[in-house]
Amino acid sequence: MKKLINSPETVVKEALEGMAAMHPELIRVDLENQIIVRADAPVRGKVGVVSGGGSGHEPMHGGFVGRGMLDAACPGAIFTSPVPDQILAAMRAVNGGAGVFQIIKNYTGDVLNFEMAAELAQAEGIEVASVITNDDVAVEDSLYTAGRRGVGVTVLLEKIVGGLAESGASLEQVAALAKRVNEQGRSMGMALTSCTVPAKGTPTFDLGEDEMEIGIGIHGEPGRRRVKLAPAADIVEMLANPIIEDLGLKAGERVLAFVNGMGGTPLIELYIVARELARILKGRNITIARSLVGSYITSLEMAGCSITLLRVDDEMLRYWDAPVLTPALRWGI
Amino acid sequence: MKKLINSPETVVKEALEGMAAMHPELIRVDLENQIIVRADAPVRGKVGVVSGGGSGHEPMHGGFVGRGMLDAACPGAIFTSPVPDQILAAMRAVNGGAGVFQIIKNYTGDVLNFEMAAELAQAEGIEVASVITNDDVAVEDSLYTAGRRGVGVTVLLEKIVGGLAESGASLEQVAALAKRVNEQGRSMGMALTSCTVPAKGTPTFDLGEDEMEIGIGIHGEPGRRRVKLAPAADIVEMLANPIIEDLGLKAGERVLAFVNGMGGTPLIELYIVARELARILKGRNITIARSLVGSYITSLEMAGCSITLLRVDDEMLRYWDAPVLTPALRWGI
Amino acid sequence: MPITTEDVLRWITQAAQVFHEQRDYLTQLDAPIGDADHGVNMDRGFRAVLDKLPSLSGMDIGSILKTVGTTLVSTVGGASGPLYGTAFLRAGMVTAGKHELDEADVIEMLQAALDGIKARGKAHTGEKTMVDALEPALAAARKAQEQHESLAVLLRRAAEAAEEGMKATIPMLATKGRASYLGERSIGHQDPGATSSWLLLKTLAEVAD
Amino acid sequence: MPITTEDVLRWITQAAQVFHEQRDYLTQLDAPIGDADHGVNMDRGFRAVLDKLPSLSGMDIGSILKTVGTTLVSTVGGASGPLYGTAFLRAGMVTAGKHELDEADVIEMLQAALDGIKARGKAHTGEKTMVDALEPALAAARKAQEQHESLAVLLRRAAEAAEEGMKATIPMLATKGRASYLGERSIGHQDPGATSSWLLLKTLAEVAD
Ligand SMILES: Nc1ncnc2c1ncn2[C@@H]1O[C@H](COP(=O)(O)OP(=O)(O)O)[C@@H](O)[C@H]1O
Ligand SMILES: Nc1ncnc2c1ncn2[C@@H]1O[C@H](COP(=O)(O)OP(=O)(O)O)[C@@H](O)[C@H]1O
Ligand SMILES: [Mg+2]
Ligand SMILES: [Mg+2]
Ligand SMILES: [Mg+2]
Ligand SMILES: [Mg+2]
Repeated sequence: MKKLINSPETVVKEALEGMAAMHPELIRVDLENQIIVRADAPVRGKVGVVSGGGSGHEPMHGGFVGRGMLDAACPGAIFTSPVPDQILAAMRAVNGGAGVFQIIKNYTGDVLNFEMAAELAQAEGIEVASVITNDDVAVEDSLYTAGRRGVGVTVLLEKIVGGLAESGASLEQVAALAKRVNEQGRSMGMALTSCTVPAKGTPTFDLGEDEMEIGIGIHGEPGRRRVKLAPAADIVEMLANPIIEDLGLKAGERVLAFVNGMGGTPLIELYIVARELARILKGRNITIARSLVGSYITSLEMAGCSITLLRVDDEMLRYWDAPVLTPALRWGI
Repeated sequence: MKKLINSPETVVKEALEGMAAMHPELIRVDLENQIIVRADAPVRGKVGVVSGGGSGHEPMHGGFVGRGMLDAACPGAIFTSPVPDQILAAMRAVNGGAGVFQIIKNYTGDVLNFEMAAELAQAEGIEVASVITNDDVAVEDSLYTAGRRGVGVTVLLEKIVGGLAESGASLEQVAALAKRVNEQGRSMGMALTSCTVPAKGTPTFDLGEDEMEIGIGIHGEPGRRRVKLAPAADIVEMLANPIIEDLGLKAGERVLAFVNGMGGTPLIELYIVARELARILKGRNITIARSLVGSYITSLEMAGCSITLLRVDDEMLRYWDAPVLTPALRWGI
Repeated sequence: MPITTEDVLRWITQAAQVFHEQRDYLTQLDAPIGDADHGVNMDRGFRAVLDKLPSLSGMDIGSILKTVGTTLVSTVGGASGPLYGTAFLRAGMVTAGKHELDEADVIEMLQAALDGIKARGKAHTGEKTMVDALEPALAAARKAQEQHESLAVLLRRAAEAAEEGMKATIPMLATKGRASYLGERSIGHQDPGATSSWLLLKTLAEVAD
Repeated sequence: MPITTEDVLRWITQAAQVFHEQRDYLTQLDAPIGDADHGVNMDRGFRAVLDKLPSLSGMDIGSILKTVGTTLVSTVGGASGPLYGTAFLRAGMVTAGKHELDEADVIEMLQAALDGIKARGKAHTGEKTMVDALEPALAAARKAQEQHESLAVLLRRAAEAAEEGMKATIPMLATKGRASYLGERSIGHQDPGATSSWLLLKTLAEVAD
């Protein structure tokens, strides 16, 4: 295992210390509770937006804490959901009296722990609402699975909903927009290589020099199928077409196109993926209204990419464009 | 070789097409000349700032084209300097009548090609000035080398000097600030793995599971020495101390701290590097006035990092903080 | 012989030991059909439980199990944290105030734990989860009780049934938890959670022996 | 026999062929002490030269060499693009208007090319660059001329000297170009640019044979 770390046990804590040292003007890190909170939290009268999940997906979620996006993030151990105590501490820290909104990715662990935290917060009189993102079309959304996983849409949703919350919207309004964003977004990912969980020390799965996994999750979970390595053009077809079909995207519609790197894939490759995506969308007469290209929801050092398409309306665009000031996404301020 | 590409020959061209498709509001891509130009170029009366070099370092330089930073970038083939024709085309495209400023990294190929382009531009009546960045302390700056390489400082310099040029400064003022930034910055990098040049198809060098290279360049050049893999704390000592000594940084001084990923290293590891850097600087009573953490000057999919420290003054900070609107760096607009 | 407070403390202590030893094994099981952390999660949780041990002396069995539950909830995370946490919390509720557990108490405790997991996880038998180890274990325990077996035998039977249930997860198609994302590819792998459940029951049986 | 326009065109064509065949070899040489692209660079440049070939027919030698020079400058990039580009441009200047080259012309051409490279690259012998192949080649050519050898022999001697010069770069410490960053670690590797220079001269000698 080749990583820039000191020891597998201290990865999350030390990365948090690094964030605290580099972004003191944007965020506060509470090491005791292992949470990241925006520097000026709680903001009185504002809905507090909280997200979290296992670590190893950086910059998600900690990198999205700050004005116009998240009020707090609770990072768990690598690929392991945070515990209710952490989440509750985050909810308390950002409760400005207008309630707290939880953004949860649909994994059994995340759902259960946020659920327990919500019960505890409500018992303390904090109003709580939540969204469970489930945009991964690689997973059948049926009775026979835990439901689709939450992946790339989470990033877009955090930005858009964070923008709305910053504008002073109510918990109800925030929840309504979050629901809509989640419904209108779909994703799919693939891996060229496995990642290595530090505590395990060896790759989660082995891939041959000429193989790739299609439909992987963001925790090093293997995908739905293993196929021969293919040109970027073909890979993007494999990812984009199921998304477009599942969303029922029609000619003339507008999307936010998000090309995401899994952590070990450099930007130059992501722009080749973006080229193929643009070609496919153009062929179907779907307009790219906004775009995001980069490694924003990662799986440690996994090489690979994911694509997310979000069917956007004017309200979503307004809050996507709204100013944001976080370690990882920043504009307008 | 596992990469998200279609063919080794088309990597650069297709990545440029991807950039054009994703950022039409920020940049224009001239595929014929293989250059990236800001959408509103040439800006009348403004010094045109041009940079470039081999591809494979993304987002540098193309990702830095836009308001407040570069007016144009000329990407060469992977790790190969652009040719004079390209550079000349870029200079023509951004010449707003106030002259063109070239930001060149100190590599024989870059220097020679930019030099030839400058000669051609001057023959056309375009006023030209330039800076050659040479901040890599891994290389001895002596008569017995081609001089220190230009690395991380280039990114910071492009932002700061781009900000000054945007404010309407003269070519002379731009050149003066560029010279100062280059003098006040030093870098050093290391690799955990080699990168693979697409046209070659195999790694440039081989490293054992327990080895790393210290003092690597950004073109997959091996470093000054190969040593046993070490904890992040020790690695950062190996990188930061030579920088601090070479710069002669004293207690009470202020720096811009830049922790850079080489392309295949995820953000969570960079924040651990950042933690160690902050610790070392704190121990020497050096203040981190600003920071940048992320993969901004890369070497394809190489895993590893580099550290850059820039001794900042108020003017540098003013133009670092100035608004910027490019695909890769964006704030204040 | 009933199970005493000391037995429960020994159980917890030895379980922590077992999860520490089996950390890599459980994590390996979680790699092909999960995210390669189950052993790490259980080890982290039970080490935290060990740290609480000094504060548990003098407590009744219910309080001990409740403390184990809250500790697991607070330190494990993932799916198994809330699930095992709830199991121990519920087990602690039905054993509140007790310093000894007889056959009926133990069965009531196992039933409460299983109900807690099923309620939290909305899980049923046959979905390739810890339920597939615990449900047959409980059935075997009930059968042993009907046959008037000793508590030691009852717990041995339960552990054996858990082991069989665990092995029976191998050919199952997962429909709950992370393994369900794999669809058909989840077949042929043993569920890590069923394995940790078996380890817990096996350790309890050894302590009662 | 003098070198004719046709010989020059054959030289260029065969050099393009050689660089295409030796693309991986030259790139491999560039890996340990450079950035693994020299073969790719030369191949790209000479393929572009090949594309220009039809437009060269009927031109004098000087014009042909100048076109090769500008084409290399425009397509190779890196250090070798401006260096070889300048070499061919300068060679073209001293052969302007000529349709045949005798011994003296060839030596003048080689001298101009070498001077161009040295001026552009600020390089001297012993720095582990293409100069280390070209400088001895020129010396050998001059010596052959003094010995009144034929042009074919003169060029063969030049190519042989270039090969020796190329091999002599192996133990050298690089002080120019990318290899100089490696310091002591540059020792023990053959310089890719010296190798491509040898290939160019070898091909010319073959054509003149
Ligand atoms: N809904 C559920 N009900 C019961 N058990 C479950 C459920 N989901 C997952 N499990 C169990 O949890 C185990 C995985 O635990 P662990 O790896 O610690 O958590 P995570 O899946 O969050 O990484 C699975 O092997 C399975 O036995
Ligand atoms: N200053 C110089 N003078 C002469 N030749 C040089 C100089 N710098 C580099 N070279 C030659 O260029 C060769 C490298 O060419 P190439 O790999 O194509 O360019 P780059 O180094 O830019 O990748 C070296 O092997 C060396 O022979
Ligand atoms: Mg997990
Ligand atoms: Mg090169
Ligand atoms: Mg797991
Ligand atoms: Mg080279």
